[in-house]
Amino acid sequence: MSNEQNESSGVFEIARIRKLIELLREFDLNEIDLHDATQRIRIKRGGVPMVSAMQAAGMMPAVSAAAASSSTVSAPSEDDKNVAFIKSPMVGSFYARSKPDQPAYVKVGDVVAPDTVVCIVEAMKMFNEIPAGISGKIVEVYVKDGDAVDVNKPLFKLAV
Amino acid sequence: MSNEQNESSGVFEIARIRKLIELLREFDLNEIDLHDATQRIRIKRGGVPMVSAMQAAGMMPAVSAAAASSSTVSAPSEDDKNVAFIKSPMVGSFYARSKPDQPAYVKVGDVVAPDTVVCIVEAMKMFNEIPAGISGKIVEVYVKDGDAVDVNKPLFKLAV
Amino acid sequence: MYNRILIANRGEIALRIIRACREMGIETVAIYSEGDRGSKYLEFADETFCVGGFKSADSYLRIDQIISAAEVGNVEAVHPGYGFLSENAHFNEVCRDCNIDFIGPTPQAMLMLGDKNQARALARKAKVPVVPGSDGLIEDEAAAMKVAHEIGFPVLVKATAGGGGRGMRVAANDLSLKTALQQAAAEALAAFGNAGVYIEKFVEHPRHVEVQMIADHHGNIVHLFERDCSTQRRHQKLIEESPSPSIPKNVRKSLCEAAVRLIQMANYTNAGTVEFIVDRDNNFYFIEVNARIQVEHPVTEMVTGIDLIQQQIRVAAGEKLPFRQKDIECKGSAIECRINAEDPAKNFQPSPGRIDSIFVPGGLGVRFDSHVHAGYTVPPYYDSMIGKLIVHQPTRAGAIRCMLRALSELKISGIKTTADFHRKVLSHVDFAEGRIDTGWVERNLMGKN
Amino acid sequence: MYNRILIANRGEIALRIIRACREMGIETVAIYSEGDRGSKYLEFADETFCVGGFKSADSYLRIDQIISAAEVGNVEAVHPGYGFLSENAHFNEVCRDCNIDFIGPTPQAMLMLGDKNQARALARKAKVPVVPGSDGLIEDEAAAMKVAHEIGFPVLVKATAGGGGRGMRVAANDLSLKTALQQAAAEALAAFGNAGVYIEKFVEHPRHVEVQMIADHHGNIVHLFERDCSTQRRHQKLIEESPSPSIPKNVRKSLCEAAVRLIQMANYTNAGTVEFIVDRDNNFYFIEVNARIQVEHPVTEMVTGIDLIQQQIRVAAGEKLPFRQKDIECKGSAIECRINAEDPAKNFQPSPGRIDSIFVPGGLGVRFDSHVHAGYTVPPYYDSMIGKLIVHQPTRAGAIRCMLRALSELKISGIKTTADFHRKVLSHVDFAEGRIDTGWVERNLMGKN
Repeated sequence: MSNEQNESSGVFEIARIRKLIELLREFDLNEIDLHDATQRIRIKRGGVPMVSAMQAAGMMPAVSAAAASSSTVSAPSEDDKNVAFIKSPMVGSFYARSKPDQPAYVKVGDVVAPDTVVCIVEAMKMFNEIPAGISGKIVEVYVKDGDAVDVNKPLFKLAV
Repeated sequence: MSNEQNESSGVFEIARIRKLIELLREFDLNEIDLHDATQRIRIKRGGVPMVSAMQAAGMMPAVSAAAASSSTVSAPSEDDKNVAFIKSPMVGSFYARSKPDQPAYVKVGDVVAPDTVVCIVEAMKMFNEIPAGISGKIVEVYVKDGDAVDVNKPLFKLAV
Repeated sequence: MYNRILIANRGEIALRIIRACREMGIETVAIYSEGDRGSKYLEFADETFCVGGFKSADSYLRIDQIISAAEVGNVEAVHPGYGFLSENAHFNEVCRDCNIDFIGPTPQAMLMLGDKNQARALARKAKVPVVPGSDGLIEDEAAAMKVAHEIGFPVLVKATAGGGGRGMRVAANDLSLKTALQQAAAEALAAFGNAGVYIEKFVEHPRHVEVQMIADHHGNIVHLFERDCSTQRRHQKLIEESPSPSIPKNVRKSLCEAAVRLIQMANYTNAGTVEFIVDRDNNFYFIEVNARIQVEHPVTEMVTGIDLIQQQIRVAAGEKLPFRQKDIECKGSAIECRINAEDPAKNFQPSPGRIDSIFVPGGLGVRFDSHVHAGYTVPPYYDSMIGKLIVHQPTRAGAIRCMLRALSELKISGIKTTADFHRKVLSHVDFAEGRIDTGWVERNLMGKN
Repeated sequence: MYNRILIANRGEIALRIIRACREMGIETVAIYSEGDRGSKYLEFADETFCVGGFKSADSYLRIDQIISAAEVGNVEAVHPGYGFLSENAHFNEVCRDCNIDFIGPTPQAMLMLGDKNQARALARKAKVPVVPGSDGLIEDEAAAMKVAHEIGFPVLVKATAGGGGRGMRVAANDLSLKTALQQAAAEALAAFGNAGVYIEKFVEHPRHVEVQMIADHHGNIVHLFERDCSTQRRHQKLIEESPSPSIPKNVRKSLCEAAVRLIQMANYTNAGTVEFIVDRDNNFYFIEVNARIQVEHPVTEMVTGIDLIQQQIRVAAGEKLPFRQKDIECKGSAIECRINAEDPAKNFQPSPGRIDSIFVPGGLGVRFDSHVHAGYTVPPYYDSMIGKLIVHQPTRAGAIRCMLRALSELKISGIKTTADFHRKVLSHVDFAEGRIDTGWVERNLMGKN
């Protein structure tokens, strides 16, 4: 035991810790936990276990705007700097168009500005026009007319 | 597992950790958790709960000799190749000497051979002479006359 | 009977209601905040909606979002649980306006009983003893003095809109009364936006005894006996039990009868609790009605064998109570300990965080109502209660021993809890002998951890 | 009363006994094998001794080590639980020779009832119906034929030392009887070191109904009503309940009375179970006595409110039973599901390993008796049962709904369990209508997972 202790006196060695963290990140791990009789290095990510993809989304800064009446836009994420999401600011029913006989406000390929209305969310008999809140190009629509949406539900994927 | 550890030079070796993580990835595991008596390497993906230190101890190779009638000798552990332990083969009361007025069978500093009687464990009114089961030099005695001992309780520490 | 219910709450009571619904074959819609997103108990609901951000004000108190979820989720009724919007008459009304049943009393009954002065007046009408005091709000200092001298010091200054001890002050003489009036009014204004205060006789060393009531829409009113909630810290209940260990049979009888009279007088329906304080001579005084299910309802369930949440739902759906008063028996003794994520060593400061490991007690007569598990993270945004440990045994002595055993098994690592603190209380001779009043914990255990 | 007891068992029953002792103020000494070293439940004992290696034969069956632990641990009594040494008359005797009480019947009663032929003879003496068959061992094939033709095919060939279906064969005619005799004898010799076999009438589609008995050393014998354990797979009980859903009142009455007569005739003391099979015409036949506490004892505890383990200890210590037959009530309906670490999809092969996460069901009327927790590793060396999920509700229909709800909450990851399999059984109309016999599972569910 004593030998071991003397050998690895370097739990505080930054270079190694950096390497470990890089591994954690590179392989998308939650935890690395190393110990011997007297020493321990433990590196964790993500306070909340049982994390679902949804939850991850929930942790994004955007949610602070959850109760706002304008759409919430997720900060461009680490892995893909050119993507953003338009999320529902409220619980309700999604509608892509103002009236059944009207065309959709936006479709894939359209370029939107922050004040472009992208859809309607109906809640308590009220039709709330949802602005994009960010500039970009619609690359994907996640919901269909009449779908139930809740707070921070991703509605559109944008290339920004 | 013990081989893996014997080859290694400490749990903090980055190269090995990377190999382990690659295995984790390759076989889509949730966790790799390696430990012996004193060391541990644990790598996780996804929320996974704890393993108690006691359970870790329960995994030690030495215990497989649990029910042997001669004393069990723990495999020298990787961190200190020069140490072995004489453990109790049975439940009972420990006695260092044959009779109260006799000297102890062995004391710190004594050199013992496998067949050297090192103590008595009394069980069901019977006095069982316990042989060392290994050659070495007594460096520590863990129990006193009359102490209750159970299976695989370390009695003596040996330098081998 | 309903096909689908929305649960406007979180944590253990949300899970409690989901359980009742599943056993009744009713689908559930759960709501959650960003702070509870991904919580395990939500998986037990049939549908879930995120209603907003981490703070209660942004989610569990957002009437608009919750009603939207009820409409989109296509439910027929809403169960409010306790806390949050459970005693919000406006929410109650909005639900009904949207043709969604509110599982609880009418908004009218809620409003009337929610106002302490109206409640007192009603109690008088129902011949239910109330603590002597000012009838209605105190206009000015002079009026306060007059009342205080009539009923005699010490007196209690209370906010008409108050609760949980906030906006409450004790005064032992003219001088302290002056300050008490100002402080209480200021605190009440800040906390409830209503500075109205009233005065009542301060009962020393009171016990807190409450009666569980349930009434249907067909005129049937039944009491399910009492709960003793005298073990409190700063007016927060820590331990509840049924039956009460300290009131004589005859007092118990008149206590329950008084509760029935009051509920009848109020045209109250669904489950509710009539709270009393009992002084050292076993005189009891009406305090207030909690117009909702309470945290401590399980102890009543254990001794009566009646599922209160299921009965709430049946009553709201218009069914008749399946039992009469004579059918209700109080069998054995039940105790509940509230397990809070708090650190008793640090004056009970909240201890949110990840539960690394938990061992859940089991065995005969043990019930643990909780939504937590190993790996669960207690969010810092809400109430610190993470579970309720309940035991039921033939005798009270047996219940105490069983609770001590169960508490010693409840090993939680990662956060601090009140489990060990409960062991101190339960192993104290005063608890064994039923000598606990609402000030006992402060007098005997505080600053001694 | 004892001050200190050794528990000669492991897992959930060891924990169950620790719980009873703690509530009685009795210290416990737990033993463990290397396979259970470090298990959480051992922390709840006052002292622990490792008695040997991973295999049962090297540890939990090592009488010498266990007695040494009892002596070094300075206990006054040993509780054997079920399985392992619980019905080992020799161990029973050795304990008493060492002046350590064995919490169970006398070695004499154990030996007599342990031998199926003596037990049958005793039953006859007590006017308890037995399955018609050979009185005593079969000498040779010719004798077997003679008996078979007297009682009529189909017949059952059983090992006198057998149990759990081992050393058991059905024969429909002379030819199959020949092979059955050879196979049963061979299997019995291998399994129990005793080739003795006997023959009895094969009752088709039998239900398994057993009566829980307890008797003190003062001549008081009380039955705690019956348990229906008809839901079996290969003679292994899966689900047990009380009361039985399928026997009429009068049959139930005579069944319980027959059990009392037998226990009296055997001078049996402490807890025991008299097992019967019931045919389609509600004729019941005595099968055997289990001279120990049983896995399924909790369902009886739920409906009677009596702690059987505590009563076992009191009786062993010489106390009188605190109740008479007339005091025993069977209230409501209780069901137990055995949760095994097995994979129903792979013909129930054992699924040992680490439990990564577990959600423990709770709520009104739910009891989970288990020693496992998130992070616990199910060892491969012992029985695969990791816990018992028990529910108690006013009605059987309510109990079934409650069990289905609780099973759906019991989420265990890391190993496979039988939880979902139980849901299939409990949601089947035959179970709801009490039409389960001991062959039902094989006929209806096997090969359908």
